[in-house]
Amino acid sequence: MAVSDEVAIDIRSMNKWYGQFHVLRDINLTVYRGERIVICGPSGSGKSTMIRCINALEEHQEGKITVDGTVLSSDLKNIDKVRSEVGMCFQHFNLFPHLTILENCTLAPIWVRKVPRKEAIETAMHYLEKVKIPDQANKYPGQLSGGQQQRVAIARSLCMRPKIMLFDEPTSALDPEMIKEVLDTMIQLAEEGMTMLCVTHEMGFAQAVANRVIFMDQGQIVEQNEPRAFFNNPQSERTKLFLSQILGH
Amino acid sequence: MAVSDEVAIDIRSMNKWYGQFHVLRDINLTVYRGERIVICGPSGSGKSTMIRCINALEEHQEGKITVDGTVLSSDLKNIDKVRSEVGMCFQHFNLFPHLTILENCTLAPIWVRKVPRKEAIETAMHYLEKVKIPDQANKYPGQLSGGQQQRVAIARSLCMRPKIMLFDEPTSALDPEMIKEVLDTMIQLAEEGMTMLCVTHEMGFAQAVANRVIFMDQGQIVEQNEPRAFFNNPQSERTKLFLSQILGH
Amino acid sequence: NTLDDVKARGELICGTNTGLVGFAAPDANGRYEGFDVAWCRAVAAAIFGDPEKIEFKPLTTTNRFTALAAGEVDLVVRNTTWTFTRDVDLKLDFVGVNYYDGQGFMVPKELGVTSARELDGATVCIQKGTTTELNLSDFFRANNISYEPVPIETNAEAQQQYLAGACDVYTTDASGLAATRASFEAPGDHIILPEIVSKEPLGPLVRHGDSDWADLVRWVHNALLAAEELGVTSANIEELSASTENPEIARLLGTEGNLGEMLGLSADWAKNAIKAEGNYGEIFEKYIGEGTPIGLARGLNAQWTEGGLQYAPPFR
Amino acid sequence: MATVSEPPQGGFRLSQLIYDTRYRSMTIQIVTLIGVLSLIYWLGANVAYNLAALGKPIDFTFLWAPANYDINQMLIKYDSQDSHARAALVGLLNTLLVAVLGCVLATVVGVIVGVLRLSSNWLVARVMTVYVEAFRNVPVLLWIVLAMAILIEALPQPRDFRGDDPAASMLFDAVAFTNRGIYLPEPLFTRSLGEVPFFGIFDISLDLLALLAVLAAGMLAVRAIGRRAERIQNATGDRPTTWYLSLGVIALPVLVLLALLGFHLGYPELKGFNFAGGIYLRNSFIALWLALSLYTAAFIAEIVRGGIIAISKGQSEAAAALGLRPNRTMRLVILPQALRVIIPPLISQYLNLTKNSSLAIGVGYMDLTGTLMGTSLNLSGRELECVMLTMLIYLAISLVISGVFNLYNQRVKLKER
Amino acid sequence: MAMTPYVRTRMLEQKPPPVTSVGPAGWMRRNLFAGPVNSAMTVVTLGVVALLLSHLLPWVFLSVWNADSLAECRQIIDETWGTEHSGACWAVVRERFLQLVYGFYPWDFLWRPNLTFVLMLVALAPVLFTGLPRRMLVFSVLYPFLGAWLLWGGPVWTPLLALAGFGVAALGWRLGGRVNAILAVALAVLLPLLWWILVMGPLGRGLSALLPLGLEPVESNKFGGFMVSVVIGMSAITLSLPLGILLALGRQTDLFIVRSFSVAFIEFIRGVPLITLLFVASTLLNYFMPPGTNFDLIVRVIIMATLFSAAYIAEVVRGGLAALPKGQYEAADSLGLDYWQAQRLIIMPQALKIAIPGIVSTFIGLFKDTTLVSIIGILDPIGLSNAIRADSAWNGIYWELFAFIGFVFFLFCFSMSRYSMYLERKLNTGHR
Ligand SMILES: Nc1ncnc2c1ncn2[C@@H]1O[C@H](COP(=O)(O)OP(=O)(O)OP(=O)(O)O)[C@@H](O)[C@H]1O
Ligand SMILES: Nc1ncnc2c1ncn2[C@@H]1O[C@H](COP(=O)(O)OP(=O)(O)OP(=O)(O)O)[C@@H](O)[C@H]1O
Ligand SMILES: [Mg+2]
Ligand SMILES: [Mg+2]
Repeated sequence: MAVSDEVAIDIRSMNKWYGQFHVLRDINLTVYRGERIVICGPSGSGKSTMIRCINALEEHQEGKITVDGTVLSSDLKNIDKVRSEVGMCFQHFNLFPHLTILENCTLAPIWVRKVPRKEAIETAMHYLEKVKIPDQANKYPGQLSGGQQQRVAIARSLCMRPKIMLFDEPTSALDPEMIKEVLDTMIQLAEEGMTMLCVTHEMGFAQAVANRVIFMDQGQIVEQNEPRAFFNNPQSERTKLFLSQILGH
Repeated sequence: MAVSDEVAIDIRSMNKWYGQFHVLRDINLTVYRGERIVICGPSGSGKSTMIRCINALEEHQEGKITVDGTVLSSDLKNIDKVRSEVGMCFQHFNLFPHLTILENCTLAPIWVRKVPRKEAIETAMHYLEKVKIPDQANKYPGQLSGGQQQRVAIARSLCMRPKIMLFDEPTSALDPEMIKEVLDTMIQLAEEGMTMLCVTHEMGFAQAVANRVIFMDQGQIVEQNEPRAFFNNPQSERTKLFLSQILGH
Repeated sequence: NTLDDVKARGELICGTNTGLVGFAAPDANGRYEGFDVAWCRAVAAAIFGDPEKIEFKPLTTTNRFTALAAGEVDLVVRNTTWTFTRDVDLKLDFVGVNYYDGQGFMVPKELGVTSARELDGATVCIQKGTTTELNLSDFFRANNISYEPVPIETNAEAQQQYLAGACDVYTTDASGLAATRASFEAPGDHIILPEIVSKEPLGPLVRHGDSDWADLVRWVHNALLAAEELGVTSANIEELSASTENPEIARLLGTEGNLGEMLGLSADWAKNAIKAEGNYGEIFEKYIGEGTPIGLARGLNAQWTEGGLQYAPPFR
Repeated sequence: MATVSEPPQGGFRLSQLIYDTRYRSMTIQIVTLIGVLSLIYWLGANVAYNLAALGKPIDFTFLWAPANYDINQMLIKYDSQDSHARAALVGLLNTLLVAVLGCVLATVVGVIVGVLRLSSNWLVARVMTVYVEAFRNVPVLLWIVLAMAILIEALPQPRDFRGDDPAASMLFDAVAFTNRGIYLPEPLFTRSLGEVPFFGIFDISLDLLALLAVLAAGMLAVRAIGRRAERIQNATGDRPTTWYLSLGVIALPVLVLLALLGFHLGYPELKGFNFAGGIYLRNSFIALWLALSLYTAAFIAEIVRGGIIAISKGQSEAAAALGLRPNRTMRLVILPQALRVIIPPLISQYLNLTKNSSLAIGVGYMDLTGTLMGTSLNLSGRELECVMLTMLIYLAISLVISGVFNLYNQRVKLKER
Repeated sequence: MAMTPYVRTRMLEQKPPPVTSVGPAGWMRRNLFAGPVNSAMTVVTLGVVALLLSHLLPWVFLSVWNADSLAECRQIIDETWGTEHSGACWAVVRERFLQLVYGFYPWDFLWRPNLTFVLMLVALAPVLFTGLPRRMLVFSVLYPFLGAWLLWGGPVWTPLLALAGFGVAALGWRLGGRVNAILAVALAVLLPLLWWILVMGPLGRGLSALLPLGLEPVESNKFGGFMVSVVIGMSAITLSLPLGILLALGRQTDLFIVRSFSVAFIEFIRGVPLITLLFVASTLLNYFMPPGTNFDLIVRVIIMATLFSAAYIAEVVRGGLAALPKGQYEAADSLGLDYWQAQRLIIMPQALKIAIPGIVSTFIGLFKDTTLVSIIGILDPIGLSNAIRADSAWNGIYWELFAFIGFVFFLFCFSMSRYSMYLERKLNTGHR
């Protein structure tokens, strides 16, 4: 799990507003290739908004976001480029219910990357095997359990061969039994050296794979540190409060 | 948390069918005043149906249910009597979305118990304070979080000053953070000596407050025991299997 | 130029009624038949020598004029009254009168009414959106009596209402009244009052501004009239055209002179037109005359020689 | 470290029109604008050209010329010498009359049928289903024509009331059902207050205004009684019964006023060809009204049923668990919520009914389509003007109805997080 | 009070329910005679139904099927059942059956509308029943061209060349795409327009001269009866679907001008009665066209009906779009699909599926509303019924024709509404 010193994502003085509401305030963050970053913080602190800005699902109003060397601007070509390099997994999986698992996985490669169908299918099967559900390839998302669906969602992103993966609370909509399956998949991904940003409250996961934990509150990055230090020795009062709640029961 | 030897609920050889399907088979259960009973079991085992029979939301076809000395028959008066003694909380809260929190809580006392409005409001505020949301009294249910809504639902039942409370998976539709709020409220209720029947899979809760755990499967009560014994030393094969799944990870 | 268009198209498009007993209605095979329809066929026959080179467009009272103005149909023969405003303001050209009609009233005998002036307070069924509505209003105003109009879209519905007694009086063109009465189970129980309250000259009409085309239709119409006057019938027409002494008949049938050429048609145009459904009298008898269930007398529509108004200008 | 490529600065390139989110939307909008404007221009130019060729420029002056035709049902004074515009107004009022009464009847029938469809009585529920399906699945025009035919064929003609041993007789000597329509007794006042002109367009009866005023006062009083009942309930918990009080407060003043005005009924009488006097509801009106209402009621029934079902399950269980009786549950919990679900589709049914009233043409009811788009159009030959004007009026009616109800909807909308 | 631990040793099997709660007796007690009010309702309803049926059934069944005119009918009824009895004279339906169904379509070519109808069912099948192979959709897409050709006839080249226009559009898109996107869009729009307007006519004539393949042309004023209803209804709904989708998208965008136009169009169309639009078709449309354009009334009605149903479809589709979770859009975006790809591959397939019940109801409504064309002189079933009554043999007949027409409409609409209910149920369970 080596971290290189190439920059994967660079966020400089980024600010974002929803109408009058200042959601993200002066965010500065540099992510190096191969880093695995866990983002946590209370609800409404802007975690989702931040990672959604990284692949331009949300526009930011101020500051500069550079992803893999491409500056996110209003130019659609840049946005397309960034999106095809960055994979994203959502809390509610957002699989396409009218397509089979396999079609879910091959859709973007075929239409965006213009990969021949056969090759796309091979890649898809490869990643489906990786997330351990090759046998479900011809089912529809509605026929799978939540954990399986989330793993498909991960595989779907991987099929675009992204350099960076973003996860927005990938396990919070899952039943406890299924969380483990998904976390295992993510750990495996981490071990292979994927650059990952993950919003999650699974502190076990953070301790196991993250090499940096970021704590956000009120739209700001309040604290960041490596996991051990973060959990054992939080610096800010807010972090302490938050950690006590999370680990409380 | 004393258990008296007065009988609160007595179910004798109760059977119920949905069409041809035999949902509840020969249920025998005696609940004493002050008891806190947790009911668990696999999905479809008839847990909900059983507690819904207790306040006559469902008819049973055979057997006898006595609640607080009143026998449930098709006599509307008896049903009304039982219902005003028994409070119920649903999985999906079922608050009345067109009424404010306060109106939700005062509706039944005013129209069923014929309590003067002022008194009803006082009672409602009392219970809303108890569930720690007096400040939300004039909001509408849609404006509250799930956990808050469930607490309102509990307060709403309590406003009728029931002797018995039924809970049907009160926390299963909630986000993890909110579960705690609701469980805290229920624990508090238990400590005050309310007779409670609770369908739940929160085993922490069961261990903390229940003085009896009932395991149901295929419409039958398969095992009942006090929590420690139930969890540490389940007798039936089915229970063991079930517990291993639930506590698995 | 309409004639060229029609020739190029290979068929005539004729606007007609969606259904009026005796005047125009499709039969079980969908073939249009009737008094008005015969004019369309005659024109088609004059142009093409074939009365079947024709297409019928059923038109309502509302869209008949626009359809003509917009060129959807080449001519309209749809029991349409020739009035000043229609001719002048609506930019239409009436080319003749194929039926002199007038608005009359029909009442059940048992009411004991003998004159339209006794109809004070009566309920009158009336076909909507036609000149009849105006005439009715004028008549009752002029006589200072009141009435209750019941406007109705089609003749069939009017008939139903009248028979059921939902109105006391049915008013429409006298021809229509006669036709309607003829179809009753007991025609004798109803009388048509003597007052004819309006002049309703019905005739074919064409677009304003194409005089050549108007001439063509006008003279086909006149040919049908002249044929009756001259004794040319569909039965003897072949014979006459082969051997006629009468120069007027010869000119009419194209064995002499070049009338057809002047219209831009073949020499035997009128012969074809007459052959299509017969001369005026034959058409009348076939569809609405006394031999038919409709049973109309010639009356005003007799030849001028018989004391009627039908009068064809000379063919020379 | 990777080199960060800066966005290409400077020069505006044409492709930015499509690729740059900032310009892209502008591009699309301007192209649309140009497209639509040129379409409109094209249509307009065609109209201008065609009309010029016909020598019939757009001209609305015909509206002020005498209409020359009579209208049987008129809510305001009209005779054949009045203008086309006034004829159109008469038609418009007839449209509104049948639309309003239609909406009322459709709602009443629809609600009853909708609730009965949920009845636990199998037979009743089934019969209501048959009604709903029969009406929903047959064109409304057919229903209108059929309703007319039934009225004409099934009821006696006025002639039958005549003679010593009439074939038909009046109900209570007051109401005559004939195949020309229904004659009802009319209210008459011996000491009438007279009429006042309303902007010179039509006259309003002062008697009616007085009655409405008293009624309104009665309503206010009923509200006050209701509030008092509520106060008592709030204080003691028991709600006093008030319906007889309310009834009295409404009825008594009205009766007194009627007596003061010298109220009596004018009965229809058979005179000459027809009944005279009384209120005359014409066949065409009744047929249109019934057919539209029953047709729309079938849809409303489904809406009501759907609304109740949508709300009922969890909510009525919760209410039952609290000990509320079914009727109270209905009134306090289900209906207030169901109304919110019901009202938007209900409005679109009202709109449909109003628009369908234009099928009056099928039975000769002289509504807006019968006057402005019917006889006036035929007599004046001004198709473009008449049809456009008719469309605009209908559009205005629709927009007003939906506007008003949207306001209402906004107000009752559920508060969400 | 101590509690006794309890373990069940033997599981109970299913038992049948007590007899009182099942079987016909239990059913009757629960559904017909539960309480006095309920019983009273049952009895009253039974009475009313019996009364209605006792009048209706003899009329319907003691009736005449073979006669040439109304008079003959009446005579047969009087002879068979006596003068008191009034029975239906279904003979008119029998005699005019073909006309009521096909209008004046040439008798020799009846196979064409029949085939069109059958093929329509085939084309609809994959749209309506999602279980069928997706490949059948190709046929559904081609069907409008095939159907139109079968009905109206003419050289086979016309539909083929019209179809080829779309190929030209694709070609333009490809070619232009090589240079840049503006050109691609422009070419994709302009080339097919040029093709249809300029090339298609002469090329078609040339091809028919070379290879005169085709069907006898049938003009649309020969169409009538239910065929006209179905043709207008089906054409309008198929044509309005793409238009409605565009309008729905237009109404949803952030682009102010596009949205305003869409809203204005939708609200205008929905605000006026269909009959006024039909009047526009029958009396005004020619004013709006360049002089000399002259297409027949049915086509004009189809245009108006298309615009009409497009506005309604737009609202239905908008409902479908609104029902889609936002996550679907986001997932599509995050995978890098562009707007049209996302719409085509992700959003529309789902939104349309949700909207199908609504679309079916719109269609039912439109299908019923086709009867209004009788008012502007098209001989649909109602128009024909007037024409038939203008025939002296059937003058005065009334109920039979309307009963028949109503019955057929009922059959069509009822089965369609059942289908849409089935879909709704399926969708509801599918979402859970
Ligand atoms: N579309 C929007 N318009 C306006 N405000 C928004 C919008 N989306 C989010 N917000 C607000 O922005 C803030 C940050 O939201 P965000 O979803 O990023 O929080 P989060 O940290 O991901 O919370 P959670 O843990 O609940 O997912 C919240 O206060 C939210 O209410
Ligand atoms: N209204 C009904 N009609 C027919 N069958 C029903 C009905 N309600 C429930 N059932 C069936 O009865 C059985 C027991 O249902 P019940 O809801 O009591 O189970 P449960 O133990 O509460 O399960 P869960 O944990 O999923 O809530 C299930 O098999 C269910 O399918
Ligand atoms: Mg979030
Ligand atoms: Mg349950």
